[in-house]
Amino acid sequence: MNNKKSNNNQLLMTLLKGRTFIVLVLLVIFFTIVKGTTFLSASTLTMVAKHVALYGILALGMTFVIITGGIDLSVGSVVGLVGMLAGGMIQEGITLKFAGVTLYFSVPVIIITMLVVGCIIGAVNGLIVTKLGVAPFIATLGTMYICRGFANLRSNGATFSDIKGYDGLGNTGFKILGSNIAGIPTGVYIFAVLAIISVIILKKLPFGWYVLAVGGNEKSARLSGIKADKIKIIVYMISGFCAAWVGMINTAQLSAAHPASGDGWEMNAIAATVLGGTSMSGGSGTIIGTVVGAFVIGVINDGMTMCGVSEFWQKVIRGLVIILAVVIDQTQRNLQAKMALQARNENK
Amino acid sequence: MNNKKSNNNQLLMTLLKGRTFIVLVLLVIFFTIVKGTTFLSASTLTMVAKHVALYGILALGMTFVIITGGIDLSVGSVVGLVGMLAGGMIQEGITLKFAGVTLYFSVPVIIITMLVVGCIIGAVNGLIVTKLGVAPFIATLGTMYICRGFANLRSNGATFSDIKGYDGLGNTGFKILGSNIAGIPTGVYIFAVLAIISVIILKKLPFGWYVLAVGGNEKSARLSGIKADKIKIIVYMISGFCAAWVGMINTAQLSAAHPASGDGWEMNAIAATVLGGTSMSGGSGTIIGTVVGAFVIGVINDGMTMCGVSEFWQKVIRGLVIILAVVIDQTQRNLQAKMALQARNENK
Amino acid sequence: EENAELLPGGGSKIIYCITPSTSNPFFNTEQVIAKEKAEELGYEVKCASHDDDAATQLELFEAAINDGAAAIICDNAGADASIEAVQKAYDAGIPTFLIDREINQSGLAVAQIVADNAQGAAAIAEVWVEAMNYEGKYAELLGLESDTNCQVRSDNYHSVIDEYEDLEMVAQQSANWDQTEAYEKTEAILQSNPEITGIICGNDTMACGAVQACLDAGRNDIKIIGLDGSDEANAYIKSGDMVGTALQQIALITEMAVEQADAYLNGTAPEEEKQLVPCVAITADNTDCLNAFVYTEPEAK
Amino acid sequence: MFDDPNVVLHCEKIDKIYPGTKALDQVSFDLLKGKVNVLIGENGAGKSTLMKMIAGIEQPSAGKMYMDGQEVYFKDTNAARAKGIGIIHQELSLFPNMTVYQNIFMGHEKKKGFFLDDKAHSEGAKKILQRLEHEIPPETMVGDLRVGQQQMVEIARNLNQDDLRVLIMDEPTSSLSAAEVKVLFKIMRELLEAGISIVYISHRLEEIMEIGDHVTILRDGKYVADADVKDIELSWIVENMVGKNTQYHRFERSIDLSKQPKVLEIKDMCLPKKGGGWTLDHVSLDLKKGEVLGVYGLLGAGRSELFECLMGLHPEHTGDVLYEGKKLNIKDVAAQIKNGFALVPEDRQSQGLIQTLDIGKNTAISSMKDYVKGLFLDEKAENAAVDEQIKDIHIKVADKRLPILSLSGGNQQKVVIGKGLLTKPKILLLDEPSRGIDIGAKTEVFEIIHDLAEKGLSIIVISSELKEIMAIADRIVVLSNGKKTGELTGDEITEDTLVRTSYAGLGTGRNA
Ligand SMILES: Nc1ncnc2c1ncn2[C@@H]1O[C@H](COP(=O)(O)OP(=O)(O)OP(=O)(O)O)[C@@H](O)[C@H]1O
Ligand SMILES: Nc1ncnc2c1ncn2[C@@H]1O[C@H](COP(=O)(O)OP(=O)(O)OP(=O)(O)O)[C@@H](O)[C@H]1O
Ligand SMILES: O[C@@H]1[C@H](O)[C@H](O)CO[C@H]1O
Ligand SMILES: [Mg+2]
Ligand SMILES: [Mg+2]
Repeated sequence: MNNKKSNNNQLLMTLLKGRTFIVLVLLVIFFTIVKGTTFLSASTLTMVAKHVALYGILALGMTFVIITGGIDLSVGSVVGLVGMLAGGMIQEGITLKFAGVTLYFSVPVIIITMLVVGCIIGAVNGLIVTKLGVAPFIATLGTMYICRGFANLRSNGATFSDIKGYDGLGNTGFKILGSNIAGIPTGVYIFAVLAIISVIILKKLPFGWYVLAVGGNEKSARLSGIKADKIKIIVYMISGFCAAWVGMINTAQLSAAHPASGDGWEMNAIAATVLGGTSMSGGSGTIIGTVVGAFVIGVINDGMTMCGVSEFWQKVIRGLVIILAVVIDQTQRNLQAKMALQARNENK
Repeated sequence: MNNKKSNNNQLLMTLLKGRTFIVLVLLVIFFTIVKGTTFLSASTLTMVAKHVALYGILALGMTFVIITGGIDLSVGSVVGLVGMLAGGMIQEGITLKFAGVTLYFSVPVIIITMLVVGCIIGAVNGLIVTKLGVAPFIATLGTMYICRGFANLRSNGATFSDIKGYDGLGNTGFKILGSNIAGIPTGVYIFAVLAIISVIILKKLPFGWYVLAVGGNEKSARLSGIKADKIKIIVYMISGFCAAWVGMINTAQLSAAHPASGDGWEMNAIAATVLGGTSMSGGSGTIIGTVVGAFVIGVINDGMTMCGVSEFWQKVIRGLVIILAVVIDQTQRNLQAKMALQARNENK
Repeated sequence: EENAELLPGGGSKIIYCITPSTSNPFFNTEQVIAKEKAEELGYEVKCASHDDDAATQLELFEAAINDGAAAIICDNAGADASIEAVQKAYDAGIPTFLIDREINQSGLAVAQIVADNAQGAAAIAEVWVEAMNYEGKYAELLGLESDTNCQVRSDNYHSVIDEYEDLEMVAQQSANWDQTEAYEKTEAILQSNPEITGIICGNDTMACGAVQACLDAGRNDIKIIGLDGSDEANAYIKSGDMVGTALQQIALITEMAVEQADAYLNGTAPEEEKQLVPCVAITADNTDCLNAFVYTEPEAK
Repeated sequence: MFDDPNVVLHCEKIDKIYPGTKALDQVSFDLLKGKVNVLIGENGAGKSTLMKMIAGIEQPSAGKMYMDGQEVYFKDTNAARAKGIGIIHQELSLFPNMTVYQNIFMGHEKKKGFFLDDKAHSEGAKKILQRLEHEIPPETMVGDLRVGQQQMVEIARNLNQDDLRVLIMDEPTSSLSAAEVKVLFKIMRELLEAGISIVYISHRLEEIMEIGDHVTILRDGKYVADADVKDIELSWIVENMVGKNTQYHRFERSIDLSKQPKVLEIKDMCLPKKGGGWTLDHVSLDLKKGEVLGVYGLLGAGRSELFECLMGLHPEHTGDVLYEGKKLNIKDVAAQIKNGFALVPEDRQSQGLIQTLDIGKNTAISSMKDYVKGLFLDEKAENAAVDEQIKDIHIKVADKRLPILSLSGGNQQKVVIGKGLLTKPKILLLDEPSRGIDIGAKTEVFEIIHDLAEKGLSIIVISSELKEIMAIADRIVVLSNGKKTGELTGDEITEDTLVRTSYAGLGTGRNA
């Protein structure tokens, strides 16, 4: 057997597996050439990572949802709602009218409460999709409006500003979610941890198999004893959970909660997920891909801003890159499949 | 055979076929009770129809796209882009630098040009979906950004105002698209005509059945000799064509072209389509249903405004209605299927 | 006879207050004040938001006309794109009172009571130029570029700033009036142009985002201004993180609009259609005078 | 009560009512221990439904089930599986997006602590596949496998269960080759030895005589008869299934084919395989007017691809196709339909039907253009054509506006044939037209084929079933591994030659 050829093929295969990663590398090289080495500096990269973290985290949850063949349009609104609820809990506490007391909560309690809120909204999405049989696009479009409405109703449209709590009330420290730890933004840590957990869930736990199975062939999954409805509900909960993190990080970064926050972010999350190779028709996708996809979007956004590209051209270029990256991904995927087949035939 | 029972069943069946229509009637009754008979006045209904026409026309095109199993997120941006191009053509004409002349076009020429533009954008969507194999959601998300970018670039963000042309230039009369003819808004006529044409296309031309077939089972459709790619490209062209009409009507109504026009309208169009019973997974849908769905959204919007419901509660209610209407539709559909099956067995 | 020229209104005692989305406190104030004031004067008030979509605005106007509104108070969705809506109301005999933003047509609205954006921008730019010590590099965050106020403010900032040769703009980006976007864009600009010492922002929402980004980057040397006079911006001015803002006295403006509407419906038209309400430059010196878009003169306190 | 040691599971008067249908009507059934329990009956007799009750996929409307003398109730598949009941579904229920080992272990994953133990999965899968004599690399994506291999994976999934007591096999051989069926039978015998009881459902009667121990016959949701295989003959089964004896008879032709002109010539048709080699390797054949040409071969021999090339689905093929002596420029399906070709594809559900359209539209969709008057569809003309077609080939429909899925499998197949015929083809290509339909429907389909040929239509039929192809075809071409390895007429057509030539194209690597 021709060993060298086989080695070459391996190399090519590895490269091909990196699909979107190549796009990312090309983008970085491009911006480095245009902007000079500032673009490759640690601080720029940290900044990009910080921005990426926001829709990257959304995209992690979205990946699970899209793998099951669903979609979650509500995440942007959940970001806004959670921000408002967290902001409100810190600034105003929760007043129990009947008892005449106002309760202030410590930051860990607030964080946990918000994550629970995210999960509950996700569960509602999941229930509407599974039990009421509404198409995911419509179900989450509905909850998108509803959550945005409630985000605004929380303060009647007002912003909670200067969110830092009061030492006397024992609710300070929320800002940590939006600041740096050892020079690296907290959001980036959270993104990293959530990404690792996601990889483990998808690759190392039976649940991950079930997610792929439900997306690949729901009927077979049911016949294999997998509770498809339960799996779907959980993926929407994961998505809501991720959105809750983003809602808090965003609020902490701005030190302010604005009810319109997160508007339209679902599209960034979906784009990142699909750029990362997750198929919109369900059944396949990887977390690493999604992370790379999120970075592609982040690098374009920040790169263009740093190059002074106008808002309008940014829109055009973003659209082109989304389409091109998916086309490249697809072409490479086909090539890869072809090579796999070839390898199989040669081994016969 | 029990004749009476069978008659009862027929009645129930007819009612069930009206599905969303029932929701619409209930809404109208509700608002009439709350608002008094002003809501049922000819002028209010004309107004509602005028408002419905805009996303109703978008929804017509969307229905074709969704029946084939696709989606078109770009329509809102096409509305904006077409508006800017039409506005620009009237206000500034087209300057041929090399010849040193500026050409002004008559309104019919402008209308036709805009419709061609809509079709071209649709064709691009269709080509990206079919020839490059990009998922419709992503392909049209990309063109959505691109079109919005170009809409802004056309005037660098500025608005074309007071669009009425100059008698001397022979380009007056555009306003007719946005005014009334015999007391009824032109948009409503256009909506009606396009709806009728759509019904004919979907039910009376082979093309319509090909659309339904491609959405029902693409592979079978291909093997039946249907050129699925061609059909898909055409449905996106229809969608672009409809969006171009809306872009022009909107511009004419406002006598101004604003580059942000149409932002987010795709969601209204999709909601109307799905409320009308078109399935997001393709293969089934009717134009009548879509028209009724568009009216449901229109009645809610205008009804709530006239009842003084706040912006935020409107969001919440809109979300709830979307989900509920789809649930009702689905429940009735299941019931109907069950009854059809029963009827078949009784006839045996 | 003068009365004969007045628009009669739609017959009801309903005043419609149509504004951009009230998730911006600025517009929320408009609706709150309009409601308070008009109810006090015996009107029913219906508030609605056009979300900066001119088509939606037209729909809302039509709903108001259908509803027989007595008058419409509106913060519009675009100087050109809104003319048609106001025209519609005019044709239906309903008086419109524009607040905050003007339209490029006179004779349609009964009143256009707007904050003097040009004056305000210039005034706060003066403050900023001084704070910059007449030199240095700076960046500008624009609002939504299709919004007229965006251009007016930018032009007037520059009418002042461009007089000084040593002030050099090295980056200009749109953040679409949005806080998160302003935050991220500022971070990106700080990366590519760390030498900047000032940022001028088209409104306070963006200024707040920029302030937070600078604080997070440890850059409290950067001089930032905004425009609006929101309480959030005011807090940053107090803490010294922001140089200043120009208050658009929107509470006052809205009150004027309601009062003029009431007077108009009772037979007295305002003398002038265009009424400019001056902006007040808010700096560390007068932060205490500002609350909820209401400016209380220091001596009155 | 019911603790007969020879019975693993007893069903007592089971009813299953679907909205409007009684799929099972008071069916009692003994599942004998350590035996191959054959279940047989026409399409829609209720075989799969009964098995769904036993496997916990659905629950009976009435009636009880007993195991080990105790009443059992399976509220889902997990409950049945806990009692050691496994099922190989009639329709493949695999995950094409996942690997072979993931498919095999789905639902009973091996774990190390919290985490999946993929090494154990991979090794386990390898072992099971070895046993099935299909050494597919466990990391391969199932979607990349041939249907036959997928069927093996489906089987492997069930062998993987440790505490297996009952294995239900619902038509496991419908897409297996003769050699693969042999392997399967070997495994079944091993399972029996290990004390596992098997339920076996198939429409291939010869198989039943070979592997079955005890036969139970269902008709119209009711129990009809049961007997030990050793006591009965094929004709007994057929009689009980349909109520009358219908063996295939060889169709007699009234036209003298030797005098008929050639309508179709295929010369050196080649289709490269993705990644090297040939799916079709210089295949030449011809077809006479009014002839029924059979194409026999093993699974994956390239028969379907031959049809696909003729229909313009593989523009990359080489070689000439001549219609009545004129070379055809094969562009796409639409053009080929115009050229007089019609295809009835092998997979009815995924390639033949449009499930969202009604019976009438499914029949008319290919020939829709013929009913256009001016710009519009002339519904009268369309209905007339459809009605005539329905009558011509005896499709049993109450109302052509009913959903297509309301028809039985056999009638669905007739609709697909009718759709092809409405395009007024000169050449009809039938790919496994009898797959998955019962013996009554099969006979009808063959009669239709015969009648059409008598009327002068030229037909090519692919079939994997020897008896069928021998009964229907005037001449048989055998493909093996993409090559034409035989062409048989008249007395040359024997089971023996057919089987031998079908292996002739395989290299020495595979044993016949
Ligand atoms: N989910 C369902 N809803 C309604 N009717 C059903 C359903 N499943 C099966 N049936 C009906 O029940 C009857 C029995 O079907 P079943 O699948 O058990 O037949 P079968 O003997 O396995 O046939 P085949 O040989 O074609 O596999 C048929 O009339 C079928 O149409
Ligand atoms: N999409 C594909 N990609 C790669 N190889 C394929 C593809 N489709 C078919 N093949 C290969 O082509 C060969 C011929 O397959 P084909 O389906 O024509 O066989 P067949 O004789 O019709 O068998 P049957 O219909 O009984 O399954 C097989 O080796 C198969 O694996
Ligand atoms: O004047 C308003 C406010 O500045 C707001 O923040 C954005 O829109 C402008 O028109
Ligand atoms: Mg069956
Ligand atoms: Mg085949």
